[in-house]
Amino acid sequence: MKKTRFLVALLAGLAVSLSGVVQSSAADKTTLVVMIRGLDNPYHANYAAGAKALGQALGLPVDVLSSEGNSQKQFADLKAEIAKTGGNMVVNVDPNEAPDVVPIAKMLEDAGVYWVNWWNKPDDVKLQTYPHWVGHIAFDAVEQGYFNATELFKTFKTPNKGSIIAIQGMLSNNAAIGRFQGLQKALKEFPDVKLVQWEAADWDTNKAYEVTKQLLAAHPDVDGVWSANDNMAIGIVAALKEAGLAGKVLTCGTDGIPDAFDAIEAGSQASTEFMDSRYQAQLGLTMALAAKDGKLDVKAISPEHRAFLIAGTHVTRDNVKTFVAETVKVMPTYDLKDFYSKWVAAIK
Amino acid sequence: MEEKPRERVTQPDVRKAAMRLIGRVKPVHLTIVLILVVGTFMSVGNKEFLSLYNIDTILSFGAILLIAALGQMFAILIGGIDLSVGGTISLISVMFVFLVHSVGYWAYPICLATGLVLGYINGVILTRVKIPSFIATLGTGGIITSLAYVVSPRPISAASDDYGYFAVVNGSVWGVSNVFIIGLVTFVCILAFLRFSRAGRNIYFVGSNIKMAWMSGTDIAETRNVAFMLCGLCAAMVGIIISGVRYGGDPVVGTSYVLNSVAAVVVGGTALTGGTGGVVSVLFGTLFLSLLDNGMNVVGIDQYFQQALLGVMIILGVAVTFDRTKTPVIK
Amino acid sequence: METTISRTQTVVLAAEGITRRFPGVTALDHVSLEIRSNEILGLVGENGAGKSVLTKILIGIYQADEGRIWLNGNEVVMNGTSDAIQKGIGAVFQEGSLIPNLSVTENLFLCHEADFLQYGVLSKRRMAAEARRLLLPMNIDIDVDAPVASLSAAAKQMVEIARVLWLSEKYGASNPVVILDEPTTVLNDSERDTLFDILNKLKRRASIVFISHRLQEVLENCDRIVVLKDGQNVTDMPTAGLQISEVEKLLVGHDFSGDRFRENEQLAPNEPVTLKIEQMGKAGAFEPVSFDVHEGEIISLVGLVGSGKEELCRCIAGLDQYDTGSVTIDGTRPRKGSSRAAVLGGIGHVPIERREEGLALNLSVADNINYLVLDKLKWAGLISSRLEKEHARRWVAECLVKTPSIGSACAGLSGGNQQKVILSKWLSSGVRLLILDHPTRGIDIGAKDEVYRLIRKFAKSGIAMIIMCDTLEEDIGLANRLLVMRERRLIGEIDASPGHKPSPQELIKLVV
Amino acid sequence: MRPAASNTDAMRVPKSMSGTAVEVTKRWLRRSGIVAQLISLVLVIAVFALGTEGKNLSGANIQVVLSLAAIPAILAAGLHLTIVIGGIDLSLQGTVALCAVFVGLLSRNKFNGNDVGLWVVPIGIAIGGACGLVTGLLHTKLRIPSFITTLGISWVLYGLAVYINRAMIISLQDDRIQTFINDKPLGIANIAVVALAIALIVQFFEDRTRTGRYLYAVGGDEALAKQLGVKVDRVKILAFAVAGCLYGLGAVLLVNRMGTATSRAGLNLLFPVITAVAVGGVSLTGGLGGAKNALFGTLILTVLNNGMVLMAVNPYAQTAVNGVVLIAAVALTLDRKKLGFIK
Repeated sequence: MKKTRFLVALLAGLAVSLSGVVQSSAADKTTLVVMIRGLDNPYHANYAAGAKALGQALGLPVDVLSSEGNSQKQFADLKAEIAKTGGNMVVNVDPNEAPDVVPIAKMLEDAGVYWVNWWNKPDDVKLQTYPHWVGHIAFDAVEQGYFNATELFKTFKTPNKGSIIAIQGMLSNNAAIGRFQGLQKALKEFPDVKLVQWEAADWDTNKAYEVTKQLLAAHPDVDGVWSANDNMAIGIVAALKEAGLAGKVLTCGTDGIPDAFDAIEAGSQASTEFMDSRYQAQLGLTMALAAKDGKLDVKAISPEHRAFLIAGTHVTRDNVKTFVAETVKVMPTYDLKDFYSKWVAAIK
Repeated sequence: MEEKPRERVTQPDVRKAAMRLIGRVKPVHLTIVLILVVGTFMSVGNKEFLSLYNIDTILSFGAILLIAALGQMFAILIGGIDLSVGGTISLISVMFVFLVHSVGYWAYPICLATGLVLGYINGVILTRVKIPSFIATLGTGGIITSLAYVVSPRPISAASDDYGYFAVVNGSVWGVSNVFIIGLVTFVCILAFLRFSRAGRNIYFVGSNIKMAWMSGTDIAETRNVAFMLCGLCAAMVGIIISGVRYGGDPVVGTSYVLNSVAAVVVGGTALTGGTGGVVSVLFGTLFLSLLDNGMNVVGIDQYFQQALLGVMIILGVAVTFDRTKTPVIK
Repeated sequence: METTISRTQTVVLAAEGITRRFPGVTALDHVSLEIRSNEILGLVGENGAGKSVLTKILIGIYQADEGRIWLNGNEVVMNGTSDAIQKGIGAVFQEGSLIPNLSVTENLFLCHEADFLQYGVLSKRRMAAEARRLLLPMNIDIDVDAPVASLSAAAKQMVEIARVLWLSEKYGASNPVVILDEPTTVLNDSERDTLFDILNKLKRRASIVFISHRLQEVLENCDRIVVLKDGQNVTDMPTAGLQISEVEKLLVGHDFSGDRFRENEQLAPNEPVTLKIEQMGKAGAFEPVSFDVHEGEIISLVGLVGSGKEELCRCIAGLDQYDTGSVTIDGTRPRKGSSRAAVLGGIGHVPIERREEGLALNLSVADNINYLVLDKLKWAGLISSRLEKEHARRWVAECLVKTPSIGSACAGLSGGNQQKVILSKWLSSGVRLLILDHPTRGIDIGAKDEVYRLIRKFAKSGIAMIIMCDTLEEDIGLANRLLVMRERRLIGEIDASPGHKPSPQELIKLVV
Repeated sequence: MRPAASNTDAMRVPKSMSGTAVEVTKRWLRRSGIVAQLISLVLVIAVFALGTEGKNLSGANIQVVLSLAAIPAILAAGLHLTIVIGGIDLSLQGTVALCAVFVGLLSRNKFNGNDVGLWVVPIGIAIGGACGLVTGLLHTKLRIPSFITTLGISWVLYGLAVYINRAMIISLQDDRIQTFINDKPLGIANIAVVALAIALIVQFFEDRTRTGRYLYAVGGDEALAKQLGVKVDRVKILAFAVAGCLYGLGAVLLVNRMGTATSRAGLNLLFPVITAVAVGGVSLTGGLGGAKNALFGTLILTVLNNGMVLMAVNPYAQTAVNGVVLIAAVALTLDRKKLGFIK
């Protein structure tokens, strides 16, 4: 009996509080939203920095959402954001994994929110089905793997001749797969370079360190260690240093985190490709904002410009100093008038 | 000499009266109070928190956690724990996408059956090999996760031709999303199972006093196997729903559900020692976590701070709702 | 009962007017006890007479509701075991107080390691040496570094005695008091002899309170005997020249009233045999036995702890495996060693450990009562709340269970009402044979009478019963037949039909 | 009075004292509780020696295994304490993350002017210890089960670490500790020596100090220990605090080994460490197994994973192998007869 009474009281309380709800009064200013995968690495943190800078310039509020690698949280947080702003927002998403894109697309379509997507997208999902999906953009991962591999091969005692080991990212990740394809393309081009063994280190510095250490014990005479990103390169450099190979055997990376630039300068890393997530955030948000303000007619964009690859910046020992001073340390003013200034290819 | 005994008698009486009053308050009531407090705070912070859109969001995402937590509840009710739900969810989520492509609607029963089998294996390791469930499921969790990678080492997306099969999960009836309905139906079924069936009652008795249940002729091994099978079944449902919502599977998607499901069960006031608590407690525990998760975003609490706050709220929640009278030694 | 106190002996510990009540029961009612220096005092009484409670009060686990304790002439309050031991009083309980995963040495010195510390480090060597020194007079071969879990029951007891002595020695008690709670039940004959050797030696520097059921050994080894009955003092006298029969008379009491056990309700059993035991035996537990239990018959198994009667009952109930012979219930033979098969065959078991084995304490009275009959309370294949409530209410009324509501948790009920819940559970399930293991243990007089009434009532309805009781008079009063077990053998069968009841004195001679 | 037939008996030396050296060794081995682990370790090494054609026994590889096992061994030496008292500690990831971030920010780095030099070691340990202390206090004083207390605490600490860290990769510019870690004055890397020393110290603490023995008393029978006068709460808090200290040390070493600090430092360490502790034979019910077991468990798993890398086993099958080994190891070593109903 008591329980029943309690539940009735509870329901009544809920009903009262529900009746007090005022229907969504939309925020008057458009909120700029970036959804990223985590807050604990510089690449993603730069997304936030870029978005905040843009928000300041335009006088618009910025919200940074982080999924912590959890797809359900990603959806839930985005929905919460839609609720919060009443749908008056534009979104720049770095989806957790490719399959997350469809529900996000549906959710934002229903809410009438213009948005831009980065990196991951199921192949057979067409943007044309979703009028509010302004663009899908990615860096060219195959090219990244290829470029870094060729730079690494150059550093061998006999350039382009020798053996390497490779440390992959998370096997389940598109960027990791693309970069590894790039490596294989390079290996085909330079038949004198042998890949003796590869392991996956899940983008994790510590794991890369451990795996490299073990591989170096098995193959002490390699000429280079190919790495799929800079985070792992840090671990690889530490392992090489321990083996007394720092500066003799080099590694490479992608992303362009500060430590990678230091390593390139110090001569323990051959190259990296800088992907400016500040630019990513600003480009995506500006495109979505333009669509929302009617300045960009989404329907009129050609398919090649709805889904496309852009180029990153190659960083090697030759340009690292100036690049860091001019681009990394200061927030550059990006050319946001032409959305397609870095366009290299369409995504099929 | 005269006074002493009286002191000794009266003091416990006052305490007893107080205890009786406290005794009437069940853990679940305290959880509800917590929910009301958090809900009020959130809706003051942003009135959109109680908009229909957001309530639908909370309910449909809460429903997924609810199903996972209900499964975990079975393992906890019999005094064990299931750390393999993450692996099962991941495996089913990738399996389901493949199966839908090749066998259509048959994917649903096959996946659910797989969940049952995986749960049964956990049960057998506990009851026949006699390894504590914590270790057993930690081990099988690793093995099942590997299986998920064998099925697909990377997230896979369903072909758009197959989208029709996902409507079971993704559609809505009169504006109420199917996920929420599935959650509700599961909730009711499990409520009914525990309330109206012999096997359901056995789970409580085995959790409450396994020796007594055994001496009363209960098939202990069968009861525990059933509990783990239902846990596996719920995990399989979560896997299917996640695949459905995302139109694709992912071999790591389940990881976050392992500890979250335990947290949802415990915050509802269920002790890890087993035999207490039930579906209603789990419902409110899940609601509490879902409200927090959603509310912190709606109110706009700094993303950098949300994780820490969630941890604080879990400890607070358990501190308030945990029924210490039933467990003299707290481990 | 005044006795002369020899001049060399002084009173070490005295308890005066100790009263202790538990919900529904007065366990001790103005009990007094004197322990003198250099003596072995036998404390005797049947189960539930209050020996254990008195012991626990003396060492501070319980506090008395009334009464005072004097130590060497000064009034003291015992605040827990560690306080008591510092005052020189320690007890060794049957259930033991050694931590199983720690070694003998560690258990001996637990919480009192200061002597063996050197710069904060324990000297294992010195600890082991000291442990060996302490155990040497105990005359047993124990590896002091072995974990206690690996020791025999006898060895564990020795370790505990050694610990109590060492501690009292350490705290400077000139004449420590060691209370031994039924130490001999777990010992074999030679171990028992050794124990008494040691106790007799110990007497030179300590007082020993020896609690036992076995009058023979009490009379042989104790200097003085105190008999408790139903929480009251009965006697206090020297053992010299005392005959067992005198003590037996004291033990079973004078107020032996004929109809305490509702004997006038006892009926002759029906002809059909409900339970047939044929040559059932279990190595190390009991020799092969055979007997029948008829419909509506109450059989009482009589014997000391260790006589094999508990094991026999466990085997019948399917809780243990037996080696030879068979159990037949109503013509069928349940698979042996399966409690499930036994229950399905119609064998019920009311355990002695109510809270640990009999009830799901955090579940409600209704849940517990209905547990075995849930399948019958279904409507359209589902357990019906209405039928459940009806059934529980009916049985709560039938068995006079006093509970705030049928939805209250069993943990909150008194022992008597908990027992009635367990009885309701079995009786409502259509059980054919009910094994009652000390059904009135720890419950008050009123509840006892209720339990007797239920037993009679259901015997009348044709349920066969095997009982083991706290007191012989209870055994005699309730049973149609008594089966006496001694040293793992069934040694006799005594008719106890109304009008032919044997006297407890006759019976106790067979038992001990 | 019985005749004192036992006078001569009393003088005889107990059997347990006698015996040849072989018997003594046998007894010691049996009691040490690591025989099964020793055998498993040898077995795993042997299997991979066959599988990798002896590559895993090369000097270089042994060096690698030892130095890789070091940090997990230190963490396991901490975590197993909380299991010995019958609880569990899930706060490892959070504590390591927070300590790592503090260590990074307090060492000489690019982001701020801090430089506490080698003081970073005690400071890191102290921060870890403080986290453990809070955990222990919450667990004992608020009477919340350790499972959920430490889970909540882990989220709080990890959240704080992320909050403070703000996604920086803090590069250390002081490589004294790093150099020390990798130096091999004793033939093996110092980090392995440190881990061995820690394991020995913790084992010594468990065996030879009062508090150490109380840990086992609490794990064996908490209620009884309390009754006998053990200050149970204090012992439990201490276990969590010491565990925290060791996580702190682990974080210091993790950060310095890599030369960079981030809040990701403790990622994916918790369950492998629990697995190692369980494989080593520390019973999750409490009261059994010590630091040496944790050490052996870690070694077995490290050798196992190293062997699989050398054999180029599919990385994702490695999780499965760990799972199988966990179940098999516990199935073989757990004495289930004594436990009654297993939960």
